Amino acid sequence: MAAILSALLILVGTFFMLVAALGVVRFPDLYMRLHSSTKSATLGVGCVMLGAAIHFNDVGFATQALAITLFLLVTAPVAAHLLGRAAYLSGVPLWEHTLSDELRGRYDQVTHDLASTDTK
Amino acid sequence: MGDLALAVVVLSGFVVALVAPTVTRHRHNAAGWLIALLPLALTLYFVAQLPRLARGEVLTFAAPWVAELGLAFSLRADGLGVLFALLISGIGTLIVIYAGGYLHGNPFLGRFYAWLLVFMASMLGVALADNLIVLFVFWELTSLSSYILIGFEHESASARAAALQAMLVTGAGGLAMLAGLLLLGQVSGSLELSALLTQGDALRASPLYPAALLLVLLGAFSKSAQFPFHFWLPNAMQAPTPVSAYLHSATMVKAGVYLLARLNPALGGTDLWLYAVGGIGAATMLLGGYLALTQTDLKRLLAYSTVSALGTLTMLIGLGTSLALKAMVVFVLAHALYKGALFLIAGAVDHATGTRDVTQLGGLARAMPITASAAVLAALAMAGVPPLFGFIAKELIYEVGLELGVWWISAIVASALFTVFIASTIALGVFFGQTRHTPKHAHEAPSSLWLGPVVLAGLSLLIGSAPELVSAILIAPTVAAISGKPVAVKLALWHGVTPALLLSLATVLVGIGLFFARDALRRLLAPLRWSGAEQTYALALDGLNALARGQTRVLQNGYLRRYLMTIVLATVGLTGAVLLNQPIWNQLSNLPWETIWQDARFYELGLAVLIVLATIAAVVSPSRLGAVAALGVVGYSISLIFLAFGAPDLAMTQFTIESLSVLLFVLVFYHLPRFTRLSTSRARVRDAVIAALAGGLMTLFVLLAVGVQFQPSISDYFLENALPLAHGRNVVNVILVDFRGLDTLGEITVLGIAALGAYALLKLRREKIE
Amino acid sequence: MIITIAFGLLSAALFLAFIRLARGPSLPDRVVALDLLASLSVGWIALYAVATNQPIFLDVAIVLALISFLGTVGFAYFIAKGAVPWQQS
Amino acid sequence: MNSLILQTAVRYLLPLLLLFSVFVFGRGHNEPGGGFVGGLIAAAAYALYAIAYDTRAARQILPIEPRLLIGFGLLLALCSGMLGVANDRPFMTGQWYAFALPGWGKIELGAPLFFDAGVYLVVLGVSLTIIFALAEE
Repeated sequence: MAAILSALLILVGTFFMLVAALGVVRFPDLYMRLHSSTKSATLGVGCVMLGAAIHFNDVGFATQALAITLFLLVTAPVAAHLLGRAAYLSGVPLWEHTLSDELRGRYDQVTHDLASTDTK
Repeated sequence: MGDLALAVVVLSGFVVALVAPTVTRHRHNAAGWLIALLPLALTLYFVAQLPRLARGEVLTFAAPWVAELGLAFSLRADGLGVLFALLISGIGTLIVIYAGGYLHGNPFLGRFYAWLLVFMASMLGVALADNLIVLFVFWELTSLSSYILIGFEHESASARAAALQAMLVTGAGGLAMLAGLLLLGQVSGSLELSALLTQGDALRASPLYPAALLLVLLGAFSKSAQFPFHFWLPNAMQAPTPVSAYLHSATMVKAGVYLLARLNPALGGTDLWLYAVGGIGAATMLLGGYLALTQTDLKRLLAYSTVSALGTLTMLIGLGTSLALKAMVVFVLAHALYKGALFLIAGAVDHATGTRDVTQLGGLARAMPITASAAVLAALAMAGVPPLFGFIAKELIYEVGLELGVWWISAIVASALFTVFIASTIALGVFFGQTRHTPKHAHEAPSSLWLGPVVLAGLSLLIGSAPELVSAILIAPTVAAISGKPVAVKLALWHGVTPALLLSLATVLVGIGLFFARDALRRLLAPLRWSGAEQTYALALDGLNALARGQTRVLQNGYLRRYLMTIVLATVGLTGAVLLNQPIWNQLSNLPWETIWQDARFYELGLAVLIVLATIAAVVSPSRLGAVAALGVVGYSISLIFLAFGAPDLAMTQFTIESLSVLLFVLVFYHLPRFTRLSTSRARVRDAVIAALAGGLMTLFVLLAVGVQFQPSISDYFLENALPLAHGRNVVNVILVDFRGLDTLGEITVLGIAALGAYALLKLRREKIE
Repeated sequence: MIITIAFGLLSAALFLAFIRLARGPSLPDRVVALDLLASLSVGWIALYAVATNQPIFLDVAIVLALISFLGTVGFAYFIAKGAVPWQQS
Repeated sequence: MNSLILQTAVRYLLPLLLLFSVFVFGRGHNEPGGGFVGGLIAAAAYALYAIAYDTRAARQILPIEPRLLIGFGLLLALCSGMLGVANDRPFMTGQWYAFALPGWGKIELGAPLFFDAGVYLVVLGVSLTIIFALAEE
């Protein structure tokens, strides 16, 4: 029973990783790729880690697997945020068919304050 | 241990040298007389040893140092050694006293004495050394002290140039001699001269003989100013007169002659020895004499005549007959006495009148009676007129010449003619004839300045009239030492009317005749000046400088890329050359290729392909940071491969290093100026080729390394002993920290130094900006 | 059997990420690809640990998970400093 | 970089990383790990802190000057080597002292561990010296 579950989890996890890679390749602009790379890859790794934990069914290694997932959950979003912010501020263009860019004109790079209405 | 006194004698000079500057500072005037006590004591010690030597005894001293290399501080005083030791310490005493007067008031007198004593001690070392290496060390010390003494007036550029020239020529010769001595040591099996001299036949027969002989001759000829290395001696006249008298006529320049005499029993007797040593000696004899004719400066005149005398000595050793060796020993003593005296007189004249130009000097006898009388005596000895000791020496040389044949005798007579001409120039020209106006009014030199010449000239007269005084206790043991077998020596002033006597009479008369026609002679010979050797020396030096400049411009041109390229190319070239003549092809072919393919899992191959693609991306990528990202991929894939081959430690370290280096790259690129011009396509192709070469070599290495089987597999040892000995299951870390701890200690020290270096450079850069 | 399929998918994912890295018009795109590759490596290690039944490898995965963050942050720091205005390469 | 999110993340990550680095170093003798990796992880932690805040702040939380770390590390490594000499054994031979700790059972402390600590400090010192020097402007 446990073997099947862990195998299943590993397969699902790897599948999500593949989806993440596909997303990063297929998406038209940087910001969408960030979504796919962060969320889907972390989910994939999480599943694989869960599968591994079940496969080894040892408390010590289970905590390790859990710790890895936790670390990824903490670091991946922060990294994505930083990257997106830096890219946006340094002028990486959005996809031409973007419907709305709520940040444009509201963030003053010099004073670093974010206004809630359009200041320009 | 042997006679400890011998060692004390040799090393005492160094000890007193340390004290000399302070003594001079406190007792400036009496310093000369005080310090002269040491060489005087040494002379008395050697004189006291003469009876023991006459009985055939030999003094020895040995302090073993590195037995395996055959190195030992061993000294040996036999007839030859003591003769030179007497010359060195005897004349040394007079020179030290003379220097006191000559350099009176000079602020650096203390330093002068120190180096003079260092020279004396090292010269004694050369004369008494038994171990070849000890001889070489002292030999180089004499060159060093001569360099400093020649350049004593360090303000004058010509003195410095002359000192450098002397140092380079004798130093280079010394180096060649070291190679020769080591060869001799190799062939004879021992570095001790006493043992080496018994191996004569083995040495002469060995194939290395010509090479060893030529190398040793290089050293001897450069030190004794033989042709073509003679040019440094006349230039060394820039030195103060006591140095010229002591080093460059009586002792140092005779070191080469001493070495040849010392090695004669072992190396002498072959045709090569005859032609090389005899031939060069004869050539130098003639060249020295000839070049002296046109000189007008008193000291250069004497210097060239010394070159000629050294040539005669070398020729005599080259001839090797027992008569020639006897003549050589007698001439060594005679020459030291009269040449030393003449040099000191030249100094006294220079000191008194302010000029050394022979054409401006004349009629000084009335103003300097004592110096004049010593000069006449010394000049007569030089010309070889009885009853002076110089006459006996010349008679013997004439007999050798007559015995050997017309060519040798005519060469000897010609050089004797030149010598007589020079002697008369000094004695008659300078001290008699009409007095001329000189920059300083001529006055009698102080006592310290005429004591030396008088003693030396007096000795010349004394030994000349009673040769048996020295023949038994000094000359005989020396000749025995040189020829390797006891030789009876009977010297006499009068041999009856012999062809040699008539010849020498004729030479003296013609010589004086030449003197009176000196002006015509100088005009005639002036255009025929020959200074080829010196020009080649100058050319060689300029060539060396040009080479150094060119090489620095090529290798150190400031471009980091160029340094990297040179390093990589050198590595690839050298290792490639070594590898190519190894049987690498069959080593590669019998690698277990099939098994490698079988157990290679597809995802490992995937990683391999990823690495190749990422490398290409890194090379092709236009932006530097894109390349850094691609390198990151390569790093991560390699870490995964480490993991796949069961090295978690390594994988961990590689991952961390990878991230840190990405960070460092980013920080560095942030500071680097924007590269406006990316490298031209030609440069990229060149870099690609170099990179391919280096990569190919590394792959070859890895493949070959895989093939190598370590018989006693070290890893088994570590695996078994990791737990019991080092209490650790992680073998990798145990090795790093315990078994190979010393290596790690070295590595972290290197790391620390590298970090400090980087920190300093970065700090430097920041200061430059502010 | 499952492991082989998983590794197959994972290798494909690695290549796709690499394609983005090679093609990525701007530097941030390449950094995203690199970050994804780091996460995929963590997955790879976990998968390898399961494949060879060596749980010890998970330690390496922890190190990688923590440290790969540093690389991405470093790049972001660089881009944020405005040193590299967006360039269409 | 003055991104608040990064600074808060780093404020929690730093102790975690340091703990992990000491943990990796501590068990280095028996499981994968050791002074070298430990030092690198600690260096990465401080580098992260230096990026999130600035090098001056990072220097404050580091007890001593990175360059001194190199010196201490080398000294520690050397002394642990001299321990062998103290027991008149050749330099660098490992000396092991086993003693029982209440509640933890028998643990063994040995010279190589101090040597490894020396390596840890040197690696940390080296990396931080270079990173801080680079990131100073």
